[in-house]
Amino acid sequence: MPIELRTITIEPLRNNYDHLEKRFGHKPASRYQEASYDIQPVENLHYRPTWDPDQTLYDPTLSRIRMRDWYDLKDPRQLYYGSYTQARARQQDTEEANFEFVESNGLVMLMTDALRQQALDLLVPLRHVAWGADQNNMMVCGYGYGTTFKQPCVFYALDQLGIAQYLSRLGLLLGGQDALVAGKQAWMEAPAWQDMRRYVEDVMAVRDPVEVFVAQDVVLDGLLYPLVYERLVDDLLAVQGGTAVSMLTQFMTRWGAETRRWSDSVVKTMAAESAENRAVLEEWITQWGQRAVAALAPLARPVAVDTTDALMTEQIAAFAGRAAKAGVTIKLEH
Amino acid sequence: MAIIARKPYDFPPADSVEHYHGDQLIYMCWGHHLMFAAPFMTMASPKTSFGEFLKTALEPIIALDPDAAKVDWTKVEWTRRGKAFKPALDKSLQDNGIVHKEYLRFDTPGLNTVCG
Amino acid sequence: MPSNVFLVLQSNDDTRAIVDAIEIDNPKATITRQPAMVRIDAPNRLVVRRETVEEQLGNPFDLQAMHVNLVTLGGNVEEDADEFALYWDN
Amino acid sequence: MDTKARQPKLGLREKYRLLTRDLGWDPTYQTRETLYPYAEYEGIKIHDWDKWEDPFRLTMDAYWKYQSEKDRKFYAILDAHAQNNGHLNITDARYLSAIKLFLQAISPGEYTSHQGFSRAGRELPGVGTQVACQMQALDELRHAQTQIHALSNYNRFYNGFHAFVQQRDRMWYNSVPRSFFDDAMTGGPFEFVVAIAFAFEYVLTNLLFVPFMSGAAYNGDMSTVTFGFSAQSDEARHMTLGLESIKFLLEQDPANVPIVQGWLDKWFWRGLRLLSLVGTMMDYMLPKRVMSWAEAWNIYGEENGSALFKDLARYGIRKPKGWEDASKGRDHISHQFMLGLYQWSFGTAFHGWIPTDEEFAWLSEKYPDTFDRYYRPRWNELRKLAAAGTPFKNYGLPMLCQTCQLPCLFTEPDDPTTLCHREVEYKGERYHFCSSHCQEIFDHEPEKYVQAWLPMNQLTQGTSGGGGLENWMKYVNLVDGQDNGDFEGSQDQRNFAQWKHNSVSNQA
Repeated sequence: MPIELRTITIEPLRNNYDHLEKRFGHKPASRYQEASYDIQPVENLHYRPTWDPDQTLYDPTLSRIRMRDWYDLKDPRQLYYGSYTQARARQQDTEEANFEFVESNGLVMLMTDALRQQALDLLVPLRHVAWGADQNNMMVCGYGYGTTFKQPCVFYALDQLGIAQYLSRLGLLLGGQDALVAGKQAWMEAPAWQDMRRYVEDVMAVRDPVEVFVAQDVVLDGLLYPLVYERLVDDLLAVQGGTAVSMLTQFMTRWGAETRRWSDSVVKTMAAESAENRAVLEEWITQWGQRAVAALAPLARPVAVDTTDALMTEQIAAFAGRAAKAGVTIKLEH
Repeated sequence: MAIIARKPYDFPPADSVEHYHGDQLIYMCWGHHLMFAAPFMTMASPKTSFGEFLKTALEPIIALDPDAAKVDWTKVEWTRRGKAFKPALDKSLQDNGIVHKEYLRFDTPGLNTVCG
Repeated sequence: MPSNVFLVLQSNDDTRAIVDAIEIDNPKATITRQPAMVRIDAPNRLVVRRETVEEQLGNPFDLQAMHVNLVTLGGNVEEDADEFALYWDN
Repeated sequence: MDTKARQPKLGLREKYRLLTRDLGWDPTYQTRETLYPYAEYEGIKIHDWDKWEDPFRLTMDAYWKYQSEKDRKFYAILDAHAQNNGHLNITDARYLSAIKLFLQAISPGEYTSHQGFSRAGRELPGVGTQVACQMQALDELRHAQTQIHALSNYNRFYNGFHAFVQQRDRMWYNSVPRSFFDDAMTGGPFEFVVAIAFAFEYVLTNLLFVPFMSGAAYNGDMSTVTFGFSAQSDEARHMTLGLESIKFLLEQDPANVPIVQGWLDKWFWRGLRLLSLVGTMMDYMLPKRVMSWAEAWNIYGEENGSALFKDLARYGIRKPKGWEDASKGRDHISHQFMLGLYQWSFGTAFHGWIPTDEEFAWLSEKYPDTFDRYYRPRWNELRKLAAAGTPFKNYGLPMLCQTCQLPCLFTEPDDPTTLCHREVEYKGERYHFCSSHCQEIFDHEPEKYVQAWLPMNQLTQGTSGGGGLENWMKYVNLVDGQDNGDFEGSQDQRNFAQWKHNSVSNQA
């Protein structure tokens, strides 16, 4: 005889909220869908902004990119707040364990001064790049349209704050407070960093939220993360005895790979929407891409030395390949 | 006082009279009759006579109050813009000077069955 | 007349030691237990000391972990690794 | 080379400074004005952003750790609630009216806050302030999402929840919270932070959440208690951001004081008007009561507010202008509001009802000076009409306040028998208000409030579905006969009784 554990079975009146049934039919929706779709106000906005009366409070025309439905831009990772913090807490645990391991085993002492200096020169000023990326993504989240597009950007922004903090801790661990001072000085004054700083400041001056997303997340981070964390740190520094550094940047390596899946998919959907969108994306990715390549090469040179040019060519090809998969043809020079 | 904004800031009201297809809004408040939680918003053509307006737009909605049937419109005390007001029942709203979004309060002394 | 600062915590096993510690360190505090929460009022100043919580708990405790069970507070906040304080300046 | 020996160990404060403040820099390729274009026009003068104090010093690693812990707990309880028909544990399905109103009116406000803090987190050019605003932006997204998740299960079994998204933009009473948050967001970044983080979160949020969550606990609604407490655990941070922002602005320049005072006057009153919804939930909608609105106002408004403003007096800040009128309205607003909701319940996506005798007794005990004298006679009349089979439905559209957008249903501060009314003429148009303070808010920025999308004034233009009640109901996704009307005889009432019965008997 079967045993009924539930006290009663009640037939629900409906499976979900009206707006989700309209989009996805009468089946129960996922937590991601419930948390994201249609939750931004759309109509009957009350007042014009005093900070810019030409705009409406939620204004899809701030961008040159046009979408019939901005909710087409979904996040393949399906992150909403709950799943986002769970994922980052796990990664944070690993990263914390890595810091702990490097510190308690004195791994930093095993590196040569020269190697340690190389790592500091490359990585410490990047904490300012990360802070720029944080602000740029807050801009996209604040002024973009449609929650499925904007929500990943607030996650991205705070991730970049986390990364800036890991890079600061890395600097403190490898070179103490002086390393942070030196890193900031390089960021402000060293010729090798000036194209990069100009890039970041120029992106911060852009007020088209999708262009900011493209210039920062797609282009700059799309080139920077594979180049710096996968090639310069994990390959080049690691083989010279810098495994410790590679452990301390593991969060960034994995995070870069994870977020590229999202940003690539956004570009793909936008490009597939219309020829006009594709043309705008091509223009942005080419222009910003060219500048990003020029800004990154001098940072790679002290670590990659003779192989810098080959490395840049390889990275450009990989980047253009990803863009092509997303439906955007670009050609960058090095 | 004027708004502080980064650029010229001037937008039309969302409920100006041209949105009402020839009609206008009139707000009506029955003094000391708080069974009706708030003043009413009514709508009528400015050419309607005041008496006709009371009959068609106001009487049906105040009928729920036990005092409604006892109201004698000729004895009602009217207030407009804080001052006593004597509307002519046979003249149009317009000719009574009642503009779009005018607020009129009427008191019926002696009638206070529920909210004494 | 001093103004009261206050702290409201969820009432559960995690906060038992915190409330006990507050009672020890703040003799003037009044503790009111309500359904699902505990309210603590004190004239002008209230302090949660990490050391006292740890003694009550028998384990290390990070004051930032208190946020998980915090419902609300009133007063200026001052927090470092050893102490979480609420105060009014008047 | 031993770096550890060379470097002194960093204190928590110093380390936090290096991990946040030190990330910023002075731009040279672009001007500060280009990168932070909205930072100055409000007239607020900041001389030194470094003077900003962050009391909690939360870094992202700790943020992820603690927030994920909270969310793990939250979703575990939510899953259990759904699996065990937790909705049958509530005291009565009538209770759900409060929760429906919450999802329709308050949760969208959480999302709007998320948007506003995202903008403030980008526009305010001080790293410490930016980081605090950014974390709050993320938290507010969390609140919107946990609320939608928590109430999703009720939506499956009860009416009135299903169209909260459409109703956010279209339902008449939701224009009260919508215009509130739109107002804050269309102000500059400083006004936004003062409005939401200080006036709303610090001065008023305790009145909203704490009694409301206790109410949920009293009424067996574990899922609301859980999202409520979970959200509240972030509030301590938000309230502190609010208080620190105010102190920072006041300390930076004496010229900021009158600007801030003006914002406090405005936002205290706007917030209070918004919260009159909550007073009504507390006094009328909870089958099992926690405390009255009057008691909550005494504790969280009067007592705590007085302590706060005493503390701020040294900066030259006084209590908000509307404070006295708020106290005078304490014993009236919930009754006036509920009487309105009852007579307009054909147009609300939750149920209204007439209180029971037992509830009358509670109300007259909690409001000895006002209930029996002013409100019981009206309820008695409504009862008489309902008993006669002609329940009182007020089909007259209410006049709305141009500023707060509530029906003008509140009485004069010193005369509870006369509806309060103020009016002004501006550029040839007439505008009406529920109170002196709402009129004053309009007078300061008439260019803003003339744009207000007043639902009743739109309905009569035929823009809300094409005119007529039936079209309007379609426009707001209101299912007539299910979502609205009297709780007595509703589908929610019948279903709940049936399911509850089945769960303790051997049927089905």
